[in-house]
Amino acid sequence: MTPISAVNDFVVKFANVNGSGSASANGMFAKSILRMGVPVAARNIFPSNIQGLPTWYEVRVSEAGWLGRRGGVDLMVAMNPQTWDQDVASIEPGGYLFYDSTKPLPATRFRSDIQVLGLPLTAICNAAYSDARQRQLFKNIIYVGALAHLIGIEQEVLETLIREEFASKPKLVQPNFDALRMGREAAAEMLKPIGLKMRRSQAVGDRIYIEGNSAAALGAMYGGATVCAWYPITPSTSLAEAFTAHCQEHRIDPETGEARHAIVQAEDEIASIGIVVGAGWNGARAFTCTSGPGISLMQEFVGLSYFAEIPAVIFDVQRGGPSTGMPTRTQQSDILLAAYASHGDTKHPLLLPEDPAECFEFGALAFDLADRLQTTVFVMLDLDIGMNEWLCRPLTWDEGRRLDRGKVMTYEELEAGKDFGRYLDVDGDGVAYRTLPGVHPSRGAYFTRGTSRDPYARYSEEGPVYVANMQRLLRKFETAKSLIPAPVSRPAKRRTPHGVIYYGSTTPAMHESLHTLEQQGVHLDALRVRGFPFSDAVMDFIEAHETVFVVEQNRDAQLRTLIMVEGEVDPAKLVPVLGYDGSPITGRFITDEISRRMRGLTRSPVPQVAE
Amino acid sequence: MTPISAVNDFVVKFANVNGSGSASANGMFAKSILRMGVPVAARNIFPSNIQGLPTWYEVRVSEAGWLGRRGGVDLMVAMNPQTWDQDVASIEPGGYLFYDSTKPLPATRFRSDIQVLGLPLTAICNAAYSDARQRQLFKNIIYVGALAHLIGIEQEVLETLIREEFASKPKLVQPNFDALRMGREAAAEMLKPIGLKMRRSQAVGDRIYIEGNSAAALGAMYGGATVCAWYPITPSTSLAEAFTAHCQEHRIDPETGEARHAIVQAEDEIASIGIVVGAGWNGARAFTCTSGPGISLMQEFVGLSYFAEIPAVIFDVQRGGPSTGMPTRTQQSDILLAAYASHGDTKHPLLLPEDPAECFEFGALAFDLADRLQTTVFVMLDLDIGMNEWLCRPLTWDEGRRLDRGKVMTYEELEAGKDFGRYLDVDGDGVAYRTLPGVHPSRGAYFTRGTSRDPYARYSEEGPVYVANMQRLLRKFETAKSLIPAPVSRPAKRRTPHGVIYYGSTTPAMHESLHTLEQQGVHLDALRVRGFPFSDAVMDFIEAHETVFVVEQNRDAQLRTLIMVEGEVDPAKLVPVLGYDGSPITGRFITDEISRRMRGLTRSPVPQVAE
Amino acid sequence: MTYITKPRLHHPLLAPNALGFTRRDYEGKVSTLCAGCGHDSISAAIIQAAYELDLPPHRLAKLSGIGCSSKTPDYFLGNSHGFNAVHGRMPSVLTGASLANRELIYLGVSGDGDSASIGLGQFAHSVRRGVNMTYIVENNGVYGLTKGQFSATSDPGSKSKRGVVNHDQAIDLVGLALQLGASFVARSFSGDKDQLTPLIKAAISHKGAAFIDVISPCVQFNNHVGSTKSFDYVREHNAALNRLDFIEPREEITVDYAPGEVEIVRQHDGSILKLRKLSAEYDPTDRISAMGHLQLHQARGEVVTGLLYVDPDAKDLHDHLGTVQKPLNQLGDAELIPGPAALAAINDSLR
Amino acid sequence: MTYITKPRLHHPLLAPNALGFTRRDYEGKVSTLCAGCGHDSISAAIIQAAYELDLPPHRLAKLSGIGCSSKTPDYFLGNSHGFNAVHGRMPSVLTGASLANRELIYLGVSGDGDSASIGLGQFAHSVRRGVNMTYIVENNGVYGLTKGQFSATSDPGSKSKRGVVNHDQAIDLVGLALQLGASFVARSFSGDKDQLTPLIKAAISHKGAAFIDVISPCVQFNNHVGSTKSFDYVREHNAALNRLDFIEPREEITVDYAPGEVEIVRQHDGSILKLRKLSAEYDPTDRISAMGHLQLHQARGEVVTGLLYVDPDAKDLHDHLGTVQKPLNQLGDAELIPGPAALAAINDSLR
Ligand SMILES: Cc1ncc(C[n+]2csc(CCOP(=O)(O)OP(=O)(O)O)c2C)c(N)n1
Ligand SMILES: Cc1ncc(C[n+]2csc(CCOP(=O)(O)OP(=O)(O)O)c2C)c(N)n1
Ligand code: SF4
Ligand code: SF4
Ligand SMILES: [Mg+2]
Ligand SMILES: [Mg+2]
Repeated sequence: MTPISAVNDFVVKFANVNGSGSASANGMFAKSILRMGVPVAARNIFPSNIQGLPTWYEVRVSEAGWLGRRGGVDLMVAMNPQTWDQDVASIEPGGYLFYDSTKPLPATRFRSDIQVLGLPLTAICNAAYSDARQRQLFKNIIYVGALAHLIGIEQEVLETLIREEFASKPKLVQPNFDALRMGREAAAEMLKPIGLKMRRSQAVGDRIYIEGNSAAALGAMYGGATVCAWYPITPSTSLAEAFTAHCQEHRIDPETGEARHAIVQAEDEIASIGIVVGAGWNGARAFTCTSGPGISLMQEFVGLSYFAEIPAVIFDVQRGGPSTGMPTRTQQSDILLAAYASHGDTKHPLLLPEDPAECFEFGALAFDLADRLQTTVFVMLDLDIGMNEWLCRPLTWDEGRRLDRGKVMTYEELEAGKDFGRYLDVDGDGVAYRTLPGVHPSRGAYFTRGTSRDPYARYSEEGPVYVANMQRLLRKFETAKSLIPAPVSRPAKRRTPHGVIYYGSTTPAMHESLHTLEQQGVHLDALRVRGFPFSDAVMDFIEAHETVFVVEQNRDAQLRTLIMVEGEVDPAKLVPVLGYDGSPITGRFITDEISRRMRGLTRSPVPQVAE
Repeated sequence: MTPISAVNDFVVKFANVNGSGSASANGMFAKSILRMGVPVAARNIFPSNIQGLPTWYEVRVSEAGWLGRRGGVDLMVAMNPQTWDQDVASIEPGGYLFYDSTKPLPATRFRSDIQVLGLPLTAICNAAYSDARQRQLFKNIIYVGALAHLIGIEQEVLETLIREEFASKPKLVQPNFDALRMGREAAAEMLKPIGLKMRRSQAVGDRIYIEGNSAAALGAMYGGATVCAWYPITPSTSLAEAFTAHCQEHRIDPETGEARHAIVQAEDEIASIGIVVGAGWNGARAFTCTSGPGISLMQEFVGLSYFAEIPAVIFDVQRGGPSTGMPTRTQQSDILLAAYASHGDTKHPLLLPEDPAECFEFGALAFDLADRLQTTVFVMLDLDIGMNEWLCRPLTWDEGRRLDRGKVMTYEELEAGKDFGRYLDVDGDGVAYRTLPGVHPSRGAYFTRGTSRDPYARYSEEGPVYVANMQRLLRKFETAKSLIPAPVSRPAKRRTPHGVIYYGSTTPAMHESLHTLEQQGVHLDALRVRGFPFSDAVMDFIEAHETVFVVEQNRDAQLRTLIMVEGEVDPAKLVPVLGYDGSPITGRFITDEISRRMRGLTRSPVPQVAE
Repeated sequence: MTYITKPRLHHPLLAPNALGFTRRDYEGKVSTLCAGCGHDSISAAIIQAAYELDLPPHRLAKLSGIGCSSKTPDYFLGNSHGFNAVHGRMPSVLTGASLANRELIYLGVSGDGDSASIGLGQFAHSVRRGVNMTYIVENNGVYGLTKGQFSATSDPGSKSKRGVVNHDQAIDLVGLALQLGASFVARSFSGDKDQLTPLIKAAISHKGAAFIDVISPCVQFNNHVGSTKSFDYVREHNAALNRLDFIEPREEITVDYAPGEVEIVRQHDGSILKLRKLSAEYDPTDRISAMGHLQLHQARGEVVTGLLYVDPDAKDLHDHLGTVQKPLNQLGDAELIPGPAALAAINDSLR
Repeated sequence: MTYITKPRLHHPLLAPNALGFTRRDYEGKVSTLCAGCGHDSISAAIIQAAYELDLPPHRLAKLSGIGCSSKTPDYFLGNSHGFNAVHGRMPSVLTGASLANRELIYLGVSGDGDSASIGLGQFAHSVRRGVNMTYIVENNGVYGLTKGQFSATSDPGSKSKRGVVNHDQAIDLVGLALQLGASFVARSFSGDKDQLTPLIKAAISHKGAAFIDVISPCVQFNNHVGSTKSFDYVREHNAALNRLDFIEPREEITVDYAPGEVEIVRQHDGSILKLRKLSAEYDPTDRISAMGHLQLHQARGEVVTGLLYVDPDAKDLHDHLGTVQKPLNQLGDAELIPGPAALAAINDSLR
């Protein structure tokens, strides 16, 4: 078996034990590749536990810029004996296995079709350090040094990273330099060169490297959110924690040191959304972030927000369901529950960001939408986008951009005698004016409730009054269509009757798959959907094609369901492509699925494939 | 305007104030008609309040046996000055207004096209009673006496009813007789005969008159439910209260007086469903009953039940949503939330009873299904069925019928060494064996969790293990199709390309509408769906027709959505007919809607109407 | 005809207060509660307190859950914004409202079902968080709106109109509030206007979480089997039909007793309530002895009323969070958005 | 390589108990908690208690919520059925299980986040209902599994590893349980096997709601800023990276002190805990004085441990409900179904 040979295009996977200090070392490895100008997509695969269980870190190096998971491993850094067998098995033929050779292993534990790179890491550490904790921590840095040597990461790049990371603790810099050098030297001495190589490039450009949760939190800050109420749950916790950090940095009154924000860790998710609804009612932009179980618990309040028309924003960082499910794995499986959350007839806008840059944009936009539509807006992230650092375009904010607070009747308008009916559709768009508590001594006060009422907010159980209000809510949802970000179209190079719809974190894998399919002569017009309700452009796209694949990361084809139901689309047209095993979907998987179906399609009674 | 004249076929409506004692008097009026052998459909329309607000009672007398709401009023008994104007307005031209004429009213408060029947009820009461409470209570009986005279209800029938009702308080019998006679005599003396008449008939047969909630509670008792945990909420409260009463009557150990059941009023809906899940896990048949807000709150636990596969039964007595909505009005608007309850990919069986008799049957069946499928089964009632007395066929229970407890591995099987994998699909139907806690000293114990695990219940985060389990759950749902009650077909008299699907409390109105449409020359094959997932028969029906109306009582066509999504049906085929103003849907409404659409359809490019 | 008219809650005297408002300016819609319901008396006391405090009525926000008690905010302070939220979750909604605008006064109104059953968690956590609010529970020991089931404050041994006996331990919200660190804790009786109005005024003036448990008899569904053994037509009528069909208008129960005294209140169902008013010497600033006092009298079957505990120097949630003085809902774009330059710097740090 | 092996929980002595079971028969899966976690010591005490009580292991059902603490039922009593429910809702699931079969022993294991934050309501209501259970909270004052946020039992003033300061009042679960009418209330420390094991045995033997609050230090996310001012490589490393990357194995903290004594425990982060063991003379049958005792020592900054209160004649939920002795899940069709004749009579009554 010839060893794999590749430049700036390979997959390295680290197998570790959590709590062992590997995460920061591995992260540094990935970042050093970026600093050499080569795009990287790195993903953590971790257990729902604190210490002692298997964890992996998968780094895809791709000068071509493919940021989805590729599948397969070219270089395995096997630091966890618990998972040795499966780790060794996952290496591509001709790939490389890097391991700690301090304790000799029988030949049966290896494979003949891979290259084995053993370095006695433990022995090196034991010789260099006496403190057990230092031995453990520096072992990670040592293997990074060794890998750097093997694939050709520049020493300066790593040293700069170390200096940056430990800027606040300069004492730590030199010990890390030393460890790095130890690894580099050991590798140079004991290992033969390998076929995987790094070469400086300009392919990264001005892109940034950021977790979706952090970007979404920045979006919330730029979007003017002042109240955040949350309850810890993986994978959304870091969104609230990032918001806290960002606000501490950027939202403190410079004179008084006081906070221009209020963040409450609530006792649970019901209280979190309750606080958000209370704050939204009272005119502050407010949000919560959670994951599936929290969405389940928030149902009643989301229904109140829908019917009483109170702005709220929920970031749902989706994980593997149902129930507690796979709490540290990724899925797009809350789409349906979020869209139709709560009992009775309800519908809620969703935003579907593709990457951290859109997490920022939609994170900010969500607050404008919630205020304009006076309802709950969901921003649907997932673990893959939320908790992994992604390479994406820089975040931007137009200088003159103002927050759009929607229809709020002011003291002046009330004072001038403007007619105020809290649920009165004055503009025909289904959106009524609201007032904020305390606005005027004698006008504009009203009683908010989850029960049926007339346009002037008076309790009513009369059928026609109820129906008129429910119809207005549908009108409002119609209005939402024009406010939701338009889908992004990616036409095929040739005319084709086949289309594909995708969204969110599936995007990078989809793009890679489109490229591969094109090379295989399969042409698909592609449309990335960015929100719900769907605009006419989405329906036009479907109308314009005979078959439309809908690619998503859940079992039940949830977005496809929404398209069928809301767009009155014949399901026969919509072919589901579903990857839902908890790992981010890969380009390979999508390509295989679509190819397979295309073969079926061309045999089908509708055989007009455009070639 | 000629006065309406009808025998055994008219609508009487009582307008009262709640808490005034009218409910029992009005109920006696309805029941007396039944006792004369003429079918009655009576419905309460009441506010979310205890005392002092408007309430109505609508009695449809129909020898032909139409039990849906008809719409319109032939005789209005206007006892509430608050609602006088709307009550008078609602009378059909030529209809009758019965009122308390003690205080004279100006002519402008009446209509010229109706017949006015004034009786000085207050004056009569004041003359006969000195106690204010007696004046109030007997006024109701007096007007019943007067109406009995007017429409011809036999005195013996009413007297028998009074004797029955006050069997436990015989002192009350004579005073009620007296009041009744007072009313009868006053009417005879002061009022002219009217055109609405009762005549003895045999049309009631052996049918019974019962509230759906009470019947469902009987079903739960016959279905072997021993644990009930609930939280009060209109309109489901009376289901738990009826279960309590039934069990007190029929489920007490005759020797010890101890209860063979445990009923807990929990602190909220989350605790209610938690108790049900705990009891179900431990092998007792358990249920809760609630309405929309409770369903929202129970989402997380329903997901646990789905994924950890624990039997549970939820009776959802639906009311007007969203949010607190119209808590004392009826709707079928929790269908979608129940079917796909909880985050992640989930699906749950629903049973859709048409009347109290099916509430009983499905109420019992739900427990067999929950045990056989090891999941939550929803029984979807609504306020109309649940809280109104309906005339329906007698309840039946086959002598030899046994409770089917599904796949439970016994001590003997474990002892014999049978392989036990809690999530192992031994039979290919997606349903695995479970064991009950405490069954065997060393075999069969397992750890139940909401997280992903392998067929032997061991925690696992591996993709293929997870996917295999999710696929098995789909297989189980497939199995459910054959266990859910089959749809009931009602073919048209002529071959027709048009069909209609309906369910639940819509049934009587639908049947009346089918009859009317047939008389108008519009023929529709009808299919009553009785549960979800849909069996092939439902899909075959749709397949066999060009257009299928789906009639339901919600805004968003929720059952239609389920049909589209689960049956992969082209929405163009499914025409929604939606009545959702909170009043039970009427035959007139359905007929109008379908006729209107049929006119549209015949003009459409698919004009092959069968005539 | 049978419609029972409700008196509007206003007082005959329409003297203006310091702000020029009369009592009528503090009233709301006509109550739809049962005649004689204790909750209406509490509404009257709230109106009186707001009037006497010279509050600008629109500067108060009134929030509630679901229940007869929770409907009452519609019946007072018609010029205030009100929010009838979902069952048991008013505390979180109030917390959010208070975060959005620290300048308004927040009044939370709830029932014992709403706060002690479904809402126990939110009640507890809002109190321990020190939300600046006046939290009134209109405690009738029963679910009024859903027709008479037990709530978590029903006494063990009490029997519902449907004959079910309660066995669960009763939750004492006052004891709980003390334990949870409420900085103002009081109890009163709906019919004791002289005690209740000043307590509400003090609670509103208090900074921090102020809790008042107001015993408020339900005239329909009180849970004790009456001691009246005489033949009661209405009771028998309802019992025979096994439904609560006829509902009798009742008189409001009022009391008038001095500090230190014990007052025996006979409720509509004939049951007895022993109220003990804290004596004038009682020191309400010692939390631990307040708890002891409460326990002691509870063991004797007495219900202590009055201001049990107050921490005059309490801090509230905004103090803890260190929020700016200007209400968050009034911060402008410039105060909220760090702007493009800051974003450029953030981008730079992410390369 | 870095995999840290966990010792199995079994004791070297494999002497059989009266039923012929050894300690190993009461063990479960290998723990996946952090080395040194207090929760593992509690598991060991549970194993020991079950062994010493000669319990048939399969006649106990163990239920929990979500959290590090709630994972532990997988690590003991492997021959018992276990149920890891949803976060904060174990009490209701346990209540249902107990209703279904009154003959098993029910052990509820929870964390402070699980029981005092999201689960406060269910905790309170299961206790006041008198469910026959042993309810253990493994109280570390922090959310372990989600990496170190405050729980509702965190002390005000404590500071998380991320530098956030807690201002909310801490919930004292023992005080709460006493107030709510638990009939067995105790507190202990995870490392005090000599105190904990007998308490668990007594709780299991108690009929009614038995609650034990066990202080159980989290070796990773304890919230106090350590007093060690010396340079700590690991701490600095994690601080610089602003993530909790490296996690250090720690030794379990154990204590051994006599009744009536105060023991000063130094936690992993250097913070101090003052434990006071109830003296041998303490009378645990007086609920009111138990509450007083608790408050008194709390005011002194001491954490009282031991059996604070027990009502030896307590009744449980089944007593209240008057359920049959035979478990409900074992009643046969004949005992459950009234049959066709009864139904015919019911039909007749409805015509
Ligand atoms: C989630 C939910 N569950 C149940 C209900 C039904 N419900 C309305 S009010 C109420 C109880 C109210 O009791 P309490 O708070 O004591 O108020 P009261 O009527 O006694 O003043 C209940 C259970 C509801 N509205 N929402
Ligand atoms: C509904 C829901 N919300 C949040 C979570 C996330 N979560 C898991 S464990 C936990 C806290 C556990 O804290 P505690 O009960 O104190 O247990 P510990 O880990 O400290 O032993 C949280 C918030 C969840 N699983 N479910
Ligand atoms: S039912 Fe009771 S609480 Fe409700 S309004 Fe009537 S008296 Fe008041
Ligand atoms: S994080 Fe804390 S509570 Fe969780 S296992 Fe580790 S030491 Fe124990
Ligand atoms: Mg109440
Ligand atoms: Mg904890």
